[in-house]
Amino acid sequence: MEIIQYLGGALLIMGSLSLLIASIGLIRMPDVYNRVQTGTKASTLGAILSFLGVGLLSIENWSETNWIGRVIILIIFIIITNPVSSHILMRAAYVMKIPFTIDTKVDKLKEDIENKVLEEPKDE
Amino acid sequence: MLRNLLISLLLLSFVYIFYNLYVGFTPKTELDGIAAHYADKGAAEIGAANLVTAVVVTYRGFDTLGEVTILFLTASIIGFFLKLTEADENKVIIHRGTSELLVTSSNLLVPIIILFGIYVFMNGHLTPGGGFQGGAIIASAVALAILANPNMHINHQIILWVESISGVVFVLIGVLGILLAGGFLDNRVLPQGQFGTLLSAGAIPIIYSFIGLKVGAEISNILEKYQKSQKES
Amino acid sequence: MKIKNLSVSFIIIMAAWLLLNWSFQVEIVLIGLILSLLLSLLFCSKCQLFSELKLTPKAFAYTLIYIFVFLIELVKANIDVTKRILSPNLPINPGVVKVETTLNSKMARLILANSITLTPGTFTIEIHDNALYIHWIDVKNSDVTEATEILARKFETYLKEIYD
Amino acid sequence: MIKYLILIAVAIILMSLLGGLYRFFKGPSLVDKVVAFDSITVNSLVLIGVMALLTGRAIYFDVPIVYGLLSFLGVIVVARYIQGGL
Repeated sequence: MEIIQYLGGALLIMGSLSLLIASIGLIRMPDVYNRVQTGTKASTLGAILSFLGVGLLSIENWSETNWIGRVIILIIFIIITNPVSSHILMRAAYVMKIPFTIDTKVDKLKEDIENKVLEEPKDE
Repeated sequence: MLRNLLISLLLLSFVYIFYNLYVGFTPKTELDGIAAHYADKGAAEIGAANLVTAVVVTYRGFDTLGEVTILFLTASIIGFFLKLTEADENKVIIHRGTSELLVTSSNLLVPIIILFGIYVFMNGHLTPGGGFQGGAIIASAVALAILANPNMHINHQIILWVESISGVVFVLIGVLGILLAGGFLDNRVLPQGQFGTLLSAGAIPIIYSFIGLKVGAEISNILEKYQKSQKES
Repeated sequence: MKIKNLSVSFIIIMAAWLLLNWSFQVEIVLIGLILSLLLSLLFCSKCQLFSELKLTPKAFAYTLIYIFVFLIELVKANIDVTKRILSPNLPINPGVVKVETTLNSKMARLILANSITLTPGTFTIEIHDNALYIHWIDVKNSDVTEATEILARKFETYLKEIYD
Repeated sequence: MIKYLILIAVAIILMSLLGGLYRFFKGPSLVDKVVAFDSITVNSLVLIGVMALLTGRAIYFDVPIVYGLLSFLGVIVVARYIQGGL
């Protein structure tokens, strides 16, 4: 039981470090697209690890409560929703024509819109 | 200049008010009168683990009926003022195609979100939450479905039926309370059951479920009307 | 086909109910059965989500392998992004590349796009027919087939086995 | 010992909340602010989970589920708004 407790604590610390890295990335990255990248990726893993840690730490009062099921539901929910919401956000940023950083090498999406493979996304 | 001065004056007066509140604050150390009665005897009389639910549904159940009615009135008034005509029904929203990912994930998530809403209002007597919160969660599932597919057709009849039936059942259970137990909306029309399980606290889970369905249907109704008023051309 | 959609969604909703309650008392299981039946009839009578899902033991084994591969990629994603964020000169080389997928099932494409979003420095911006437009934090190759090989192949092979 | 680990984790999460707040106030475009808001939400979800652990009450775990759901909806609504639909 002791080992599980320490494992849970370690997972919690790792998760919170991931969250910290996500926010550092949020501060340092040069344009919106890279910020969304770092923000969602690290914060998704951070949330998953932290909730796993919380679930393991709560095994101590296992008998009286029902932690672990809700922890699993929460993790699955985060895995499904987080990428989708940031995808929608990134699409919105692209429609608003927020410029890429100057380091950006290729933009196939723009090329395809120019070549009429894809119709221009327009705002009404 | 004058504007900045006014803003800082406003902020200063806020600071003054909150400072006075903070200084004059004396914490209540003991409950008075009726609150003490609820806190001491509530769990034994009602059998609900969540005391707030006991107060909202039983002791002050009549108020809850009023709140639900007010929500119904709000939905009706919104419907009245949006002035939807028959022609609005067939209009189509022209919009940039929704992302395929959002459509798929909303198909996957909507039933699960509604299930969670049902879970919240069925466990209203055990956990934080209850009818109003569960109803709002159900309505948020409807909102997600509308966002994923703006031209979606919502079955108006189902919403109306759910709303009316749950309203009628809510009042009927209240009247049963007068006939079988102590008074209007008394929860002891059903056996109390074992403390802390899903089917306990008499009629509270049933009453709260119908409140939740009613609230969910009402807010969905508002959403549906807004969706129709969005349609252009 | 309809039966398959209904039963899979029934199982998913029932599993969610049991996980939320985390108890197997008779009344909870009974209420869960009724609720899942109602909800799956209400919402999945016309849905096409699981039409292409294979229900063979092989597909099940591949699902487990997929979850394993995905978790490894998720951890690798984080180590990679962490290195980039913490190094002083911020070594990024971003760009938008195009990837073509051969998957047809909507559900499989959702899983593919979400997996790509969560793995090393890649992010689905737009999905249109068979083309996924991906923002890549470190563009190694902007050619369509090469990029597909690098980014999508590792997930696609498993998803092909699970979804037809 | 475990208690200290949890407190350290809380301190780190609070620091990352500060990072999100910086981007929220600075962020040149609207999308930056929404991203920062999303990150703040995830941080507070974890904080609520840790709070539930510290107080030892499993019923608080319903709160992060609802909050996560609402933030998902909120981000989609804002994205739809800024791209001009709905």
